[in-house]
Amino acid sequence: MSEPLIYVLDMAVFVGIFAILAVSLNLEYGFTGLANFGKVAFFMVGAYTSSILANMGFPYLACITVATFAAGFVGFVASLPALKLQADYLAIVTLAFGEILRFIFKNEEWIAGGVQGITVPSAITITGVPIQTMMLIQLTIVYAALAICYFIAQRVVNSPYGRTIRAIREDELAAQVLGKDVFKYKAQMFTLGSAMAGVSGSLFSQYVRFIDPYTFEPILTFTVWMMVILGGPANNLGVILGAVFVQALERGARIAKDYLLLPVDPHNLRVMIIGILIILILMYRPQGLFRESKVKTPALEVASKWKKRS
Amino acid sequence: MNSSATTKTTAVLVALIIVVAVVAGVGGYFAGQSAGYDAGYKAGYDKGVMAGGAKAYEKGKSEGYKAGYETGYKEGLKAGKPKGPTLPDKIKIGSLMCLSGFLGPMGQKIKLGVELAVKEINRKGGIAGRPVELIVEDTATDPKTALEAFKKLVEVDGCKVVIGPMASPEVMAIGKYANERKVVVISPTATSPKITTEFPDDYIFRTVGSDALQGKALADTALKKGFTKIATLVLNNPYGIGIEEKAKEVLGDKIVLSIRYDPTKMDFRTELSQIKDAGVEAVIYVGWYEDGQVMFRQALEMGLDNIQWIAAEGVYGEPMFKVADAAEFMKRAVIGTRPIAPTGLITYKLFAESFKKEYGKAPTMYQDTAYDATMLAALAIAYAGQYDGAKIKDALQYVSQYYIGATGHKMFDKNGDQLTQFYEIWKVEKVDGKYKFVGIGRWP
Amino acid sequence: MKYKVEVEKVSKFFVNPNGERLQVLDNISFKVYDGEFLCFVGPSGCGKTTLLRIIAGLEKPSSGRVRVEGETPNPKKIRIGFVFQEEALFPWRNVWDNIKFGLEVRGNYNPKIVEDVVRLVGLENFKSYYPHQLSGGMRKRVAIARALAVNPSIILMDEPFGDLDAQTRWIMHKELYSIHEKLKKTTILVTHNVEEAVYLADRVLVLTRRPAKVKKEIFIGLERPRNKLSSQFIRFREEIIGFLREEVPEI
Amino acid sequence: MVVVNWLQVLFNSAVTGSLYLLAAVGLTLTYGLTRFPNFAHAEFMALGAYAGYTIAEQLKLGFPYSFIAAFISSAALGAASYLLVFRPLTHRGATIIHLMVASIGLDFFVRHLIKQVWGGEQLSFRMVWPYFDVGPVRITGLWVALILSAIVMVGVMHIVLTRTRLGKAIRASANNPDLAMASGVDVEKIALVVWIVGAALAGVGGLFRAADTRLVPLIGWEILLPAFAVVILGGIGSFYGALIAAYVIGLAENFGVVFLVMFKLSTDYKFAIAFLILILTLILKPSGFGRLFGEGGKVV
Repeated sequence: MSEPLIYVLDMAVFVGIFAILAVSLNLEYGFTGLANFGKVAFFMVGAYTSSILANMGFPYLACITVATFAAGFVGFVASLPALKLQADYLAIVTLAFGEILRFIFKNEEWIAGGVQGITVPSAITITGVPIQTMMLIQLTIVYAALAICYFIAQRVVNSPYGRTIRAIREDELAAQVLGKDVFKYKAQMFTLGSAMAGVSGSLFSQYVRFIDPYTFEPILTFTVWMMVILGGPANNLGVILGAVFVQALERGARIAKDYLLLPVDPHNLRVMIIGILIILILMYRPQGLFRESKVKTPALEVASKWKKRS
Repeated sequence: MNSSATTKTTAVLVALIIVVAVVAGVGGYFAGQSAGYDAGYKAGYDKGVMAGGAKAYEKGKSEGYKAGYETGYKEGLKAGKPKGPTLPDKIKIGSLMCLSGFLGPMGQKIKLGVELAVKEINRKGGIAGRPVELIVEDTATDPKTALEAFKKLVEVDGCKVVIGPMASPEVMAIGKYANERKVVVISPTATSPKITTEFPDDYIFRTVGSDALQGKALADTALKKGFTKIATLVLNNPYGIGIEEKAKEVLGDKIVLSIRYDPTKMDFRTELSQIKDAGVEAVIYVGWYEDGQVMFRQALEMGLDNIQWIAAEGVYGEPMFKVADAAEFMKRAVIGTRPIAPTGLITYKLFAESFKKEYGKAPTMYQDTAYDATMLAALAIAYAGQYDGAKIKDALQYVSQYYIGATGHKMFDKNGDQLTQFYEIWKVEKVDGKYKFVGIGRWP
Repeated sequence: MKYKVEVEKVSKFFVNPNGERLQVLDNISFKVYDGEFLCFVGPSGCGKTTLLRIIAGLEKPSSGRVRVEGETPNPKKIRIGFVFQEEALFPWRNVWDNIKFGLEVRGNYNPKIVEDVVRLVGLENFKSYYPHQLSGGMRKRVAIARALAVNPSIILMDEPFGDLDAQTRWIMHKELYSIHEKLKKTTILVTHNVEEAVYLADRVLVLTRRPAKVKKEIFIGLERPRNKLSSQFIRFREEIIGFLREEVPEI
Repeated sequence: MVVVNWLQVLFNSAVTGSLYLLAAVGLTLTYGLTRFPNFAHAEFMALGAYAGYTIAEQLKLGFPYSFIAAFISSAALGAASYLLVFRPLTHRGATIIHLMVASIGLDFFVRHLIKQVWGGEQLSFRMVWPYFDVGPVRITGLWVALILSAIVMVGVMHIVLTRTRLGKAIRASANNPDLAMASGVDVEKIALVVWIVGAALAGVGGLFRAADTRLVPLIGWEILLPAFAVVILGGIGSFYGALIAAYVIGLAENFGVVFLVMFKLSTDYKFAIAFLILILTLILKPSGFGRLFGEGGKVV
């Protein structure tokens, strides 16, 4: 029998996985102003690391932990040369970096099956449980991870540290003059963002249970960018809603096409709408559908004073 | 007696015999088909040979066969007797196709094969009187999207049978979920041997042979021709690599140069120069129309038509002739293999006619396997008598033993793979200014 | 006395990466006399450069208005000599060709004009050199010559000597002083080097932190050429630094 | 032992390089002028290719006409992109990142519009080009046409850039828009001209790519990153830098294939060669050839 509920749960899982990516990109772009166009690379590192370990028989917690650190490490290493570059160069370099990494996973069969992809054994197998229950377990794991990432992101951006990275975003030179080691802050945010992408990748591989290089094309990065731009950069809740919106639009188009007769292919239409929407939002409401969240800390007063003075 | 009279008599005879012979379910289909064949044969033989016209005999045979085939389907589909819970009023069949992304161009074509089958089924009155509704979803040539689309078909639309997905990685991605949710998946194109090892004995079927077989067919063809210095030139994807690995296994150190290429790169000049300079006698080539057209044209331009090319089925089909240079190159230098039915191809001819009538053009690669997959699904539903994944799966195993489709016998082994797969060895000829494919042998 | 430049209630907003409006200039008004040498000093990143670009017509103010010789500034119509902070020469053009570019664009190239400015900045022997063959100080001379060649109504300089070593900067200060004495062009110079401002300017405007306002106006009533070591000079310098320190305590 | 016909590889490199040059010229000029990498440039190529296809194959008017169609349609798209999307965004104070993201949005829109109009199926030109041997080198008419087009384009651009006031203004604006503006150049007008010319050349490049291979909606996107590699290596905004870089990358890719095959690696890595050059240039020498050769006083 059909179970629309499962489909909704499935969507919720994907929203969760993408929301983590969106939050991580938000840390990099929204708060620190880094144009990472290679987000998918770190997602991919997380997914592959986790899958390889799972195939070697490691428990899931170990997989996701190592995946997180692996993606964070790759992010850190990549950030060392990349972050010295200006925004447009950084974008192109990260995009090319993601593609090179994908080529390696694609062509080196010994790593993880090359073009054949790699299946991922399920970490949690409970026999005799209905699929709905399994879905709920998956959902719980994903949303627990999202909650942790969200919590970390909120803590980071609402701390004095977060104030500094926003200052870097606003005016790198001024921050530098104030004695902040801009590069160090950027590298830390990039590493943190990459590690979160690794978490997301690990969850993804465990949920889909099969990954191959074709999953990690640059389009995935741009999907996450759309979530951030639509949701409102520098607003963690906003970008999560952005993730909901983009996923809902994608699945909505799939279902709508069975009921509507359009002269246009709904898939084309969906992407065209997103394209136009991005341009319109950047033109008329560049703060996104949701504004930048205000700093919320005990040091709020100090911060707002500082803001006013600057 | 003239031949048209013979034909008429035959048809009447066939119809009579079928009405008598039809039993329920697939029995009806099978009986109808064989009865038609017998009737045609008999009538043709009796009347035609007696009248001394071998032509009339041939015609009678084919007419009779056609009539039997038609009626067999009709009866087979109609006779699905509801057992236990009845079939729903509308039977939904899902289909996952790569309508966009890398395989998008191919998916757009293959979809037509599925749609043709559904149209025919509905024209014949649907499955046990119930119309079939086809729901096609785009997978964007991406495993993640395929899984998402598959879930939509299963959970929102409630499909228990899904035709597709096309690419092997997509099948790999949805396999586990299909088994969990007991949904029958019949892929018309996924050829990776990994599917067999990953999903044995379950809900994953395919109407196309595994690459392992064709790799062997290609390698044997090269051996038979006595080549000792061979290059492989394959798509860098599961299809190309699956065949390449098998061919390497068979040919060993006779392979002196191996090139895997990215089909989106499309600038193959230097790869081809390499092959030219390596001085090989033959090239084992695995590609699709999309890159094959370009590859063959550039190969002709580079003057590689003086060595033997042995190609897999990916480049078998009329679209290859759209590019004049590619067609000319194929005529000069290419032979190849492709999966065929072991007993001749009148069913294919019938399929091709129907296809041409519907779309105004000749069918191309995998549209036939897609058609067969859909027909098999419909017959299995009819035979199962209820819309239930597990029942349909068992029914599918059973009906496949009797089904002769556009691509011949489609018997599944216990893994859901083709039990027997024969390959035709083809070449290209130019007749009256038109290129066409000609069979020159068979494997095994 | 005639005003060469009038800046009235100019404010400027930018949109930051998140679409938030970022105010850099807050209601700035001042006037510049013909032939005056005016300096802006202010904390880094306070918007000095933006202000200069608005006066040059390279950017538009969000509100308020600017008049140069009574007209809205537009580099196509009003000739403006702009000396950029970073090195701004076309690398494929030699000294001569770089200097003549502005004239070429306006279609009134005259070798004599170029010859004059080349002599003025002392580059007679380097006419056919390419920028990469010149020292930093000489490149600045080319940039100044290029700005002067179009016979501009005003000269705008954006921290022109920031990237020079102390000694070369010294020399350039003297050069600039003598050029100004000779031509009496209205000049606006942006700097964060207080000494530079006191040495060159008739008047110094101290700007606040972002969003920038005019904090203080100081007339430098010293005789020229000025002695950087005289006690009055140092007093002016310390006074301005004192104002700046109020803005940026870290100084 | 692998035997290599190096002359052929050299010639192949010239073909690849010429294609990359056509694709990258507009990209580098618009990048220099409007100061952001325009990802929608991919669709300038795609639209030119599809427009050319319609003229040559559906209306059967022949290749020269499709050449013109590609030129005009892409030019129109370039003008529209600049006037309707990027200029308004710039006026509203959009950042580089905003402009990049907007260009991706535009890219998505145009690509799917193309897909809607012409369908996703692969299309191919039916033209047959003559081929012949010159010594050990195999040459075809199309490749000659491609290389000739690139040479003619370079010649015309060179004369325009060095002899005309417009050209000098273009070159100056692409190198340093602020300086050009302060010198009295109407940079916005120049920008419009550059967007039109750059897009038109990309359209011609796309047409050649389509005629040489085949047509799919992704045709432009496939060579966008190599084109970026050309732009970066050549120095942003530098026509002459791009000229050198295009052939350098053409050489690197084609010779790279030879070595990849020798070392039994997938020729898939061919793309990675261009990307690697791109990354190394940005990290080691962000000004690219523009500065490298600019120090000789000639290039940029």
